[in-house]
Amino acid sequence: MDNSKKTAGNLGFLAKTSDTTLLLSITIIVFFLMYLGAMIFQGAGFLKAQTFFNILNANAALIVGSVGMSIVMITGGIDISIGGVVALVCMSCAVLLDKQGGNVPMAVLLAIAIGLAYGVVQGYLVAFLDIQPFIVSLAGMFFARGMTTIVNTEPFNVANEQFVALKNTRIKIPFLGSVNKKGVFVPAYIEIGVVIALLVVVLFFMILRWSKLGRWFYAVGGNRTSALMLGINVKMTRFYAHLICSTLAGISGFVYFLHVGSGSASHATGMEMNAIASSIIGGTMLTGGVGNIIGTLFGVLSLSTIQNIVSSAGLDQAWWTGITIAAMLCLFLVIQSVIMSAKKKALQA
Amino acid sequence: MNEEILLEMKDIHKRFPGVYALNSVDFSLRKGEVHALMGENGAGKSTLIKVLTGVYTKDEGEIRMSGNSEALDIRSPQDAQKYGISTVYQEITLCPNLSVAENIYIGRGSGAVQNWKEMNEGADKILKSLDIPARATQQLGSCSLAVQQMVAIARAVDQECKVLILDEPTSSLDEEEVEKLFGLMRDLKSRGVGIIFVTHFLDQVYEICDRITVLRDGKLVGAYDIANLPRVQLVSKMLGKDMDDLSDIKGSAETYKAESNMPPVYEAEGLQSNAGIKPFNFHVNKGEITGFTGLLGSGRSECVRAIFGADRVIGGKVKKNGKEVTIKNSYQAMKNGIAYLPEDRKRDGIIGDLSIRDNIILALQVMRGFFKPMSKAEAQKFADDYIKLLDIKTPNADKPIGELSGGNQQKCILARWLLMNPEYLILDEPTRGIDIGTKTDIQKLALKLASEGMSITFISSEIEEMLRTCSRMIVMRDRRVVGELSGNELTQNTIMSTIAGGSEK
Amino acid sequence: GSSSSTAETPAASEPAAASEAAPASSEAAPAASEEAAASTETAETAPASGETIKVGIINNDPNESGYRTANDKDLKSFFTAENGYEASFAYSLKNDEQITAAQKFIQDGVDYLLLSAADTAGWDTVLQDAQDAGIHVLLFDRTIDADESLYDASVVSDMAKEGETAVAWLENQKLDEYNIIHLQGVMGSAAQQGRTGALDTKVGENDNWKLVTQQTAEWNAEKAQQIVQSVIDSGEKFNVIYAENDDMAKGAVAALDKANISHGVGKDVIVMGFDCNKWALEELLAQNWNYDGQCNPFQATYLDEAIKTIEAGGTVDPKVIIMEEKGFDASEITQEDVDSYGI
Amino acid sequence: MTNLKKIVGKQIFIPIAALLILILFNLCADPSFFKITLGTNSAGNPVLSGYLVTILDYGSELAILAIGMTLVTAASGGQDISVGATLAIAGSAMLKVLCGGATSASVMQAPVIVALLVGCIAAMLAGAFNGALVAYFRIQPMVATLILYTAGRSIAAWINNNELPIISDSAFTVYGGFIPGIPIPTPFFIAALCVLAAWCLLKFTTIGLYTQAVGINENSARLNGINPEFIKFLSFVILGVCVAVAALIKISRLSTINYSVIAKDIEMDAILAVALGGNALGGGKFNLWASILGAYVIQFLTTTLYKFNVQSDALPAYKAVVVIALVVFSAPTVRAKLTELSKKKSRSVQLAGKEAA
Ligand SMILES: Nc1ncnc2c1ncn2[C@@H]1O[C@H](COP(=O)(O)OP(=O)(O)OP(=O)(O)O)[C@@H](O)[C@H]1O
Ligand SMILES: Nc1ncnc2c1ncn2[C@@H]1O[C@H](COP(=O)(O)OP(=O)(O)OP(=O)(O)O)[C@@H](O)[C@H]1O
Ligand SMILES: [Mg+2]
Ligand SMILES: [Mg+2]
Repeated sequence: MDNSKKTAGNLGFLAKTSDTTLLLSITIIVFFLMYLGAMIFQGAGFLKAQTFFNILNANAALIVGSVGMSIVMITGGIDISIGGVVALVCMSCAVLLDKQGGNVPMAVLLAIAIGLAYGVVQGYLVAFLDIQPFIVSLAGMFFARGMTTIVNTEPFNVANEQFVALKNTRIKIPFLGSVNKKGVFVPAYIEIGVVIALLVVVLFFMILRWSKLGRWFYAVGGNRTSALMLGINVKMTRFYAHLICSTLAGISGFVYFLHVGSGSASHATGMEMNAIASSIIGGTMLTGGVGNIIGTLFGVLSLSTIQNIVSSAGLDQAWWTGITIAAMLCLFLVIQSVIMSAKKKALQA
Repeated sequence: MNEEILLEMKDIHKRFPGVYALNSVDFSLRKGEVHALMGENGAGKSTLIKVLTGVYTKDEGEIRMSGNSEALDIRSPQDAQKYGISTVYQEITLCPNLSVAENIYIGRGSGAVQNWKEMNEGADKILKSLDIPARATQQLGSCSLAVQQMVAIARAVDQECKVLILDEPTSSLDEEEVEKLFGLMRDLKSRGVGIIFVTHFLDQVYEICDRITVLRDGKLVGAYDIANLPRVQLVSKMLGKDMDDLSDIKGSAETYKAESNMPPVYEAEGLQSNAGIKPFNFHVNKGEITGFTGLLGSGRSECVRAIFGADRVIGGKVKKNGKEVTIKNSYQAMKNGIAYLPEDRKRDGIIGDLSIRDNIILALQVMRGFFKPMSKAEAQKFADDYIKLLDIKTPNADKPIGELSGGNQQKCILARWLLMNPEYLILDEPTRGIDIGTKTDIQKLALKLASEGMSITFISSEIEEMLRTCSRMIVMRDRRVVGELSGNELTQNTIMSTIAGGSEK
Repeated sequence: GSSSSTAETPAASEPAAASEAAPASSEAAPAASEEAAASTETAETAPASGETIKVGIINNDPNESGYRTANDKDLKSFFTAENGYEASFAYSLKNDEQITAAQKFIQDGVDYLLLSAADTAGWDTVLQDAQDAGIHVLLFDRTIDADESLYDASVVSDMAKEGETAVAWLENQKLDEYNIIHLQGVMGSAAQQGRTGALDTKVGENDNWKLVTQQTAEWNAEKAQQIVQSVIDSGEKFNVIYAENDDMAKGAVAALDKANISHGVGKDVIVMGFDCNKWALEELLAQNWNYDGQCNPFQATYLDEAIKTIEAGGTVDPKVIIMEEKGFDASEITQEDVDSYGI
Repeated sequence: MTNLKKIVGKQIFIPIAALLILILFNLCADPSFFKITLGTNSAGNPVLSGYLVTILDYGSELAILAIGMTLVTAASGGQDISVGATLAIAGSAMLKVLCGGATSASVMQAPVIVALLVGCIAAMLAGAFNGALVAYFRIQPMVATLILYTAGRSIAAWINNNELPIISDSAFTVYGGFIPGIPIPTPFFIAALCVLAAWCLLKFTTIGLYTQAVGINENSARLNGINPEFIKFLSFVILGVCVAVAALIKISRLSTINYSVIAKDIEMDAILAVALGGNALGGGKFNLWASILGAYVIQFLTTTLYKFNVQSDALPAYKAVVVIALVVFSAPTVRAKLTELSKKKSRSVQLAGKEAA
């Protein structure tokens, strides 16, 4: 009896925090703890700023894709086609640049166009014909993967000079550099993709927070019937969510393309799962109505930090990689779940 | 009174699979009037409203509003809002994941940008003016049902509307809040707003309404001025037959109450759940009807939920027929012959997509066990029996329960528990949203079951209803049992004063 | 350019290790460990600086195939502390994950980066970074599509030649008609391109060579089985199965067995595979299959040699070490072959 | 007429219609698709062959998985995406038992039933893990199963220490091939047995009712004495059993396993089967038979595409188009619109008739 009261007292602050804020704080705190732990126990690379920037460089595309995923998830949907769209965009842009004599602006347009087209079709099917988003986007994924090999079967590097120049552009952050083995000072850097990704994060954070459409996403995800009766155009809202998600998938495809500089049917396999995992780690609920773009950013960072820690831990057997990543993911989710249920209890008391 | 017609619905038809929900219904609303829409459960009231607000598309008919020369084409609640129609629906339709302020403002107004500061200030003002105990920034889901209902009302009245629709807004409000609501309605009325008001409380109708439209079985019975339609006539118009006098039950109840000196069926000592009620003692005798009474949020529901093991039980001793038993979850309670009709039927009662049949047999099936499924024929028979017994309006037992009208859903849940044939039946607000005819039926049924030896706990927000049925009442305040009344003490006055803390026993 | 297997799908049959030593010794695996033992001695003397050499090894997931398992084992048993190495391993079948791992190794400050790339494309930037940071890059097993200056050595094999050997063998069978089911690996992988190229050329040149179907089964036995099943169901005639690795050949044979189509030496259908998995060679020995192209995954000693050369201040020349490969004919194979070449 | 309407309104109509369309298409395109021939196999036993037999054969694993996936979907309102990975674990465990721990064996080192049991235990443990996360920790199914999706194939490799065991005992090929003397592929019988078991489960227990109740409204299910956590947990464990059985067929087909590609993406097909069966992926009501039929529809489609020699890496694109066409056709909103249209037509026909009279 006393016990329950005490915990209720201690957990009182949980009851006051909204789901979104609470989940966001969990993610950010766990991320910093994890990174700190890696710096202390693994040292070496983690002490250099560039390691962190490399996480950003490598995951810029994932960040962009996850933002879209979060938005769809906030409206209570899901989109597992984004990895496929990324591959399709990479391959199409690669063919355009290398074999059709296109230039970079054309490639950007093509990427966005593919994303938009995907968004329109999937959005229409989901929102207006009321077909389950999982199935629509599953078919979307199949289609994109198949289409990629139809566009071009073999993977290849893009040699287009304009593109290569853009790809190799690095934004240097001199004061965060480090001295390398040769004793040469190397400034830290980020790639163009990171800038795009961060812009996307800020833009959509603002849209979700300060635009009516953004709030509609939450309302529709919270309770679709209620949202309808509150005078929200539920169909259009869901349509926009898918449109945004797929368009971002297209942009994500271009960012990915900028990072790897090649087209391949196997690009971004499993990216949708990483995006879903990142969103969830960042505090977005698959059931809809709860989520935050900043959280998603930290979700991506957390997930890839886990991968980084595992990959430089020097595990002696390959299978430990998969198992360790999964175990850490599991731990993360359980922590999240335990805190959320503690909150529920605090609410009841 | 202003005679100008504000809204006119003509020859409205709406069919659902197997149900002709609205059959050529006409309805008109004048400026500055409160218009009651009356009818039994399943008469089509909510459907008419949903057709008007574009939730359902009508099959035939037209809707006109003054100021528009053409018939309105309302395809969505958004359209309805545009025409100045604002609505409080029967089931609370807000988003639990958003803040109170957002629930008040979302989906309204133009512009693409959300101004939080303005919104929160506006919401706080509204909340204050209506005395709603909630903060603007609070997540709606963390508010009680009553507060949510008030927020829905606040949202509706805050809109610059010409027509305000209230579909059973008072069913989860207490008297004070009902008064507040009526004050608001009068205010709006004086400003020329037309109000459509659906309720099953006749008192409220006669207190505030100007005109009444009666529906029966999806057809229009007629529209009347309140002065020309005395209660008895209203009831007989709704039911389509003459109704027995209400005092009838009261008599039978009193005769019955005399013989309640039976052994206890259920006893609890220091019972406590994690839902926050203080430990309490309670017993109920064989064939006795007890009641829990108190203000909204005083913990009545939590008490009975603790008895049934619906919340996590964290302390106390329980005896069933004198023998100590453990009741930690619903299954154990059911095994001990206890049944519980929950107050929030949408959340805790119905299983929306399942058929009426499956919903009715569910509890009995669980009692029988995992490896003894009921045959379909048997289930069908049970379902048919209770559809007849409780007069559930449905074409057949295969219809998903979610498609029934609110009141009929409630009857199905009642049927579910009756079918289990419990020793001890707990009814938490069993008459909420139930039409007047059925209400008395349920009260009668409770008395009849008690006279056959069933123990019953009856909770209702209407004290009269409790007085009519209960022979002993537990009074609650602030989640604590503060008194017990029986026999001669059972009058409205003593109860009220005990609730208020005047004469604590 | 030439490319090797793509990320998602495992490339089961890969080119293998440096040539000369393996055929000479009777048992390949022990050969590796003998070498290991030999270099233990050198290791004691070699690190004159008294430092262990830090290597970061990026490989494909070892459970993708028998070839890869053997390859990983070889590397693991060689790059040990006793031999003067401190090795970190990273495994992935995804190119971007491999690139991330490479960047991590660069930040961790390894001395050597050993790389078997999942995908040929996309490596120039990160290898440039490695070079800038003074890290030597050695490729093994798979080439990449990047400038040669970006790496110090590359231990790979000639895929096209593997294909040519196989096709030449097939031509030698002197069939009247060649109706071939061609099961390809993951499209665009070096192994697929090499092994497909030779066959395509031959089919183009000869009228009596016909491809009944040419499909990618992505190194996957299940897919191969379905593809062959479909051909059988269609009733089309075929007498050769040219599978670009052993797994796919196995899948194909499973479908043949089900439909009672005889295969092997002197039977209706000729079965060809690549990789020289031990079990595949046993099939050859039992005359159930006809041909298997060799693949030798034991590359560690050659990488070591290259590292020693670089440590001593030299350069590896020639940069690209190409290995000779053998093909086995069921009518000639011996138990000894199975033991020494099976992986 | 009304009978027809009744059938059309039913859920199972969706996969049936899909199947009919595919059959019709093949009839028009090339009737030889339906040819079935009786031959003898290498052991001299009679076997049937032809595209239809292939469909029954290769669709079986999917049908078995669809049973479990339907239950999981109904109870938890989410999907298990770790099916393929779990299948690898079960298969790996089975092969370890069958080979007696060695990397290859020419005779089975243990009876198949023991191996199946071990596989079942492994897969049920995996299912229990998923189930516990979903039911007791309230993690959303897709994310909870993401953990095993990531780790499963690594665990499978770990069980056999990265070896790829091979078993060359012809007695073992029976489960993915033919029982001597019976011309119909064994997987079909195994699938039929599973369907029978599922039928018994639904018939002799209340699991159907409980699962739907939990899936639709957990709160009221709990208040009616059902333990929602346990029902969800159970559904994942049952899926585990299905996975183990499917794993037996899969490893028997090739007598070996490849951890990273065995049953690759099969979870997506299983989910698709559930959806093609017209079941809501958000949980609640379900129709098991429709899912099973959905599984065979998918195999029918795949086989059809193979027959027309579609490049296998481009095959998903064609599959996607057909799937979308099917779900659009079966979407309630579209069907409602279609019936409205036909009604209008018949009404105008009636009107015209009246005017004429
Ligand atoms: N979505 C629906 N699908 C099918 N039938 C429906 C649907 N909604 C309502 N009905 C049917 O229409 C009839 C009228 O229902 P409605 O909800 O309008 O009644 P009501 O007058 O509001 O009753 P109550 O007082 O119980 O709320 C009922 O018979 C109900 O079963
Ligand atoms: N301080 C509070 N904070 C949050 N919720 C509260 C608080 N007080 C009451 N509630 C909620 O209000 C609701 C009403 O409580 P309860 O059901 O016990 O009251 P009741 O007496 O049965 O009234 P009624 O059934 O008429 O609503 C409960 O769901 C409870 O969670
Ligand atoms: Mg109603
Ligand atoms: Mg209550």
